[in-house]
Amino acid sequence: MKAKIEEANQEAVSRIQRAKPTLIDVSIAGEAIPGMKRNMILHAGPPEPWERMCGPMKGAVIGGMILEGLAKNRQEAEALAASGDILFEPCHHHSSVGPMAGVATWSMPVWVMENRTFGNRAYCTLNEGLGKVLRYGAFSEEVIARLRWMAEDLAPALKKALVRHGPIDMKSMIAQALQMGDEGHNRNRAGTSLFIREIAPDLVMLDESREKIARILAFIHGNDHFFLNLSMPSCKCTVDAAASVEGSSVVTTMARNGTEFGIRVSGLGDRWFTGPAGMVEGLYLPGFSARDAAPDIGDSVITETAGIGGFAMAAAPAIVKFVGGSARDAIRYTQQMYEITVAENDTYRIPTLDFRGTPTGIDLLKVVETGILPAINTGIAHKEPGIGMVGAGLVHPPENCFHDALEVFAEKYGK
Amino acid sequence: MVPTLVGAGVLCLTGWGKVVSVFSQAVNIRHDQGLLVSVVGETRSMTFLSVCLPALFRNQNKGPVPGDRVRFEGHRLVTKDFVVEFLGRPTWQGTLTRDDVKGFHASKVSLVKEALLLKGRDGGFLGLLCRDESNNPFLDKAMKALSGIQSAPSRAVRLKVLSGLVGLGPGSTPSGDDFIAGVLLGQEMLRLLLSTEEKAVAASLDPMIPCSTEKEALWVAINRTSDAGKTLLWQALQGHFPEYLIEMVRSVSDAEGKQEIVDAVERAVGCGATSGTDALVGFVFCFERDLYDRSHPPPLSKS
Amino acid sequence: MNVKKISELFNKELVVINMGLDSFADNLRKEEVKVLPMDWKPPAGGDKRLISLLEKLDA
Amino acid sequence: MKKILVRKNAYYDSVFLMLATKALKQRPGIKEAVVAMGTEVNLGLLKEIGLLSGEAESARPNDLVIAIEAETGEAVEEACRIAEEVLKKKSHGGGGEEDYRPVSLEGALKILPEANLVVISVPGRYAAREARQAVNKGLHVMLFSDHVSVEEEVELKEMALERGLLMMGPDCGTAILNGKPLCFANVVRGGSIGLVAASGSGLQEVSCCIDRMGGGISQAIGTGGRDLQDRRVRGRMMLMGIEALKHDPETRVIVVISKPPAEELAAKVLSKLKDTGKPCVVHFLGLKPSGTRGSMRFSGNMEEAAAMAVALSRGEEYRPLCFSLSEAEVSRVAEAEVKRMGSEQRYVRGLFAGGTLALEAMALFEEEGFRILSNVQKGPGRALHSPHCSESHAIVDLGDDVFTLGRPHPMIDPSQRDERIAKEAVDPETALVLLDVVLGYGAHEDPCGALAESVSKAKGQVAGRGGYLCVIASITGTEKDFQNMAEQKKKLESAGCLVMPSNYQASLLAVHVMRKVVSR
Repeated sequence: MKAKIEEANQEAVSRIQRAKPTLIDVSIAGEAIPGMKRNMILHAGPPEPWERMCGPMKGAVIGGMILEGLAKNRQEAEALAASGDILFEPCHHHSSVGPMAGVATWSMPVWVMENRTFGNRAYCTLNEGLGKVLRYGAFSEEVIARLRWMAEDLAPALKKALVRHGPIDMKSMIAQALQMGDEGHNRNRAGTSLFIREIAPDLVMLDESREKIARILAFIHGNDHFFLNLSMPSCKCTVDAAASVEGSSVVTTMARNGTEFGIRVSGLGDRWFTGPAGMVEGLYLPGFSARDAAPDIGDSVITETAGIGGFAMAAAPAIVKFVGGSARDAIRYTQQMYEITVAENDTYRIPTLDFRGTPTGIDLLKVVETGILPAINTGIAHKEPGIGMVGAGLVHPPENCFHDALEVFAEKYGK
Repeated sequence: MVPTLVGAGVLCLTGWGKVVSVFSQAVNIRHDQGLLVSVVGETRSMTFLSVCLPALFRNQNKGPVPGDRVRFEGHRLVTKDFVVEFLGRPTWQGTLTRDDVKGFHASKVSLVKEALLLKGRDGGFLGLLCRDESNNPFLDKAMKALSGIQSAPSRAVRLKVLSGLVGLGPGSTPSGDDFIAGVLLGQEMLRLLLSTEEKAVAASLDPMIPCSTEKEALWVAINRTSDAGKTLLWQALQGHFPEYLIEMVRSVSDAEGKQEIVDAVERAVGCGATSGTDALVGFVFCFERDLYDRSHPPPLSKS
Repeated sequence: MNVKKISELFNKELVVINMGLDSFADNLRKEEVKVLPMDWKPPAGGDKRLISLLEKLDA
Repeated sequence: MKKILVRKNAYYDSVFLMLATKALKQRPGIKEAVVAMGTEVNLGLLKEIGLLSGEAESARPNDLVIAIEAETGEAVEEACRIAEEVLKKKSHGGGGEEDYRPVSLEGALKILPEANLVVISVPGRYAAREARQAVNKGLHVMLFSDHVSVEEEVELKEMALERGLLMMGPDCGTAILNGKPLCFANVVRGGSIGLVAASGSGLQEVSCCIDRMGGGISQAIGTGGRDLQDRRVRGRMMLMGIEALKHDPETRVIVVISKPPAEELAAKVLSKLKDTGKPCVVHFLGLKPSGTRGSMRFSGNMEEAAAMAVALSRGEEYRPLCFSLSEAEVSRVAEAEVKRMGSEQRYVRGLFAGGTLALEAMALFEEEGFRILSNVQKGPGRALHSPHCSESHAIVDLGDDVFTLGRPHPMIDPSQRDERIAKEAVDPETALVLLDVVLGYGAHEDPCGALAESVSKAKGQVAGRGGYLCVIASITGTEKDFQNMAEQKKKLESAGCLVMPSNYQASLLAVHVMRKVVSR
């Protein structure tokens, strides 16, 4: 049996290694995302009914409805959400991912990422920036206005620029970003700059007013996390290729909805194994503390699932301060992750570990055996809707989702 | 091994730690969360995060060494050499009760201050009470930082000012941290000396949550100091104080005459290098500057 | 009885992984043996049920 | 002149830090000396007073920062030197600097893929599992842990056999591979003699005797105590060890040490030895030597096994020799010892740390017709009523489970035996105390120090009663052991203890003395 599992895991990981995430288009959720409906709202993490949603996610849902004109205000939105006429589904059930609340609605612009090796695609909305933004549950005028601008000005321009430029190989861009101090989850400054450098020449050639182009560039430049919404779908279409490999114990999904943390395992298909979302250990922005924090939330943990983010912490000593550690601790986190992964990434490499590949392909069995839980870098949302990011730090999944998954895995594959 | 006392805070800890220092009467274990748990030989060195285990110190050549891994399992603590079982052992809170402070009144503060000026150790913040210590850059900095505190509009703001002292000063527990712990001790006493409904409120709060939202600034700040300092403040912010301070408060409250107070202060000052002194300075400071919110009735009317 | 692997060992430098008491690793270092001390922890946190499941798959 | 030192993750006692500060400030020519943790505010302060520079800027709250300003460069350097010194002296530094320590064997192999041996000393109930994984990864195993079931032992050794790997243990306390001592072992000379032993202290005693006689060890393989004793294990590792030594060109002589195995198993071992074609020495503890059989010699005691092996390795003729002293010398010594004893003193009391050494002494006494009671003897009239209390002629193995349960083994912690010696001294019938001392890695750093004390105390007490307590001991160890053989010996002798070069000679001298005692 062991041999079979190892073989299956090698297959799963080789698919992750061979994946070629490529940015091919900017589109509209309703047009691009498979199975999307006008009355459907996608959210982060495992399935979550409206009643159970945490504050930030409820706020984002309300904002989404207002944006779509489904509701005029909070009261209407809440009534409609509770009415049952709105379909809530996880992004992950629609080849998509979304940071924090991860809310996507019909008219929102999305990045279209294609895995050129296997042909599968992944989708993700565009990043709105920090502070009062939808993904943290804010739905005030300014938030909706910004979303409108993104749909009307930003997205179309980027789409045209991308057409001029042609598809962008995200794998090598992420690899570069890791060389420049990003880990692709909590630090995306290098990636954002690289993206600007890549797209700017085509952007400025568009037949648009200077002011409009300038605002677009300024907007991207002003938001270090702009690249997060590119690294996420890249990772999504990468690991999706490794999903449902018979007999494989590789973890192909990790995601949180603010209430629960959920994982899915390649050899166990689409089944979720969930546990209570944890609180993030980390540094708080001045004036905030653990008491303001919402539980761990968002699909951004897809980056760790694909072997970057917290797993590449050693590449980004700059952000270790979030987890109250030294550069040595950063290296330690990555070294630990090698113990629960199947392979070392052949493209994503870490300078401080003399270019050793990042730990890639989380093995359910190794996680349980060693008791080492995946290390996840993440932002911390305020528990009240609309206040935004209050800090950042490190979080681990709840043990029990791995234990439960093992029960089922042993049931299915144990001799 | 079976401890004689278990700090209640230790029971909340799970996960791994590592022995970072070993002294004749204390072994310090750094929990992965950055809190220091001490295994101590005597009750008088107890804190909310200590375990009193005299047995460990009887034989010096055995016992843990720096680097040893320690597992916290809530109900017990496990090292490669031995296991310490907490189940059924008496726990230790390090909190003050109304009884502890009933004998306390304003006049005693000035006596404590006198005794402190008499017995206190310089090098830390003692100079905040008497401006005659030179060549102590930490002190100058602390004075600057505190100068604004009088004019501060609210207690929240005053505490924010205080948070500027976190991590300031010499010692493995920087003087600033001891000082703030002293201030918080004073506040805790005032709370107990005050109206009953406030007690009810305080009691209703989960002990693991800061007792008053005004303390936010401090909660944020404790990540900026050493593990030892962080550990002290982490406890003090939740109303738990080291035994030597509790003992000081009790003796001062019960004291009949001046000499008893001097003795009590001297005992406290003997703790750490300047820790005892700095904490008492904070304690006195708290009453003198009345950090406590003025909206409350004056607490120190002589009974 | 095949002892090739043992003969190989006899002709190589010892390279040791030490699982358990650290003093054994320290002593080997004093003898200039290349040794890696592990931070050993009970498998699956010592949870018998989980261990049995892992065994089941290990067969 | 300014200078800054930073100590990473330094956990010092504050009082100590204050003293350090004072020490620095008092130095002539020192303008300013700050010793503080590298917290933001402290660093900020140092910046303000212009003392911050270089690496100190990156200091963290748990780093110790020492900033010094002085008139001259010399003064600064001097102060730094002192600071360094003081800190080194009391460096309780948390191991922030140490390398990553993997949790899983797989993780370890990712870091050290060239590893070829795993030493396992984890709790028994996990040991088998870890050993299994090691074998599956093609690694040789030394399994120090005990409390591993026989079934598991058989399974592990079967697996190892299939893969041609060493599975030394469970309960294997000592081995010497490629000249490197493992776990409880002595630093012995390299050479051409290969050992396979089912007994830890036996392997240590023989290898040390060989070293003393100028011979050397090629390999010393431990099998664990049960290998030849339990019918189910059937000497798997013993036979494999012999096979391995057969193919080892370095090994020219093979020595086997074990308690006497069951008949058919013994036969197996002997025939295995025979087909190595190499000269062999067999020592089955407590069996009388049956001389020579072909290329095989049978020794009556462990020192003899060593002597035979050394002779063979040199191609010399083995000349039996029971004492390093002359017969005359011996009886003179014995005479002197007995002369001063009181009439009621008539029993020998052996207090041993090494099980095999205890057995050897016991066997020797019984050959001479002494009836010995012991905690490791079975059967009526042979077992002590209580292991904690000697009666008649008694030899006690203090390494036995009844003593080590919840207490360290007497080789690691001599205190237990000290107590017992005092106890024997109180008993007016005690004539002679026979001791063993084991040096080497794993053993106590100064075993004879404590022992000498309690010996002279005991002697004093008996003398106080107008009697005389004879104490005889042997030291299992080599000059190269870190405890320093010579000094250890001196300590015992200065306490009036007769120290013999081997357990056999110590026991034999004891026998001589006791013969005189009883024939009074």
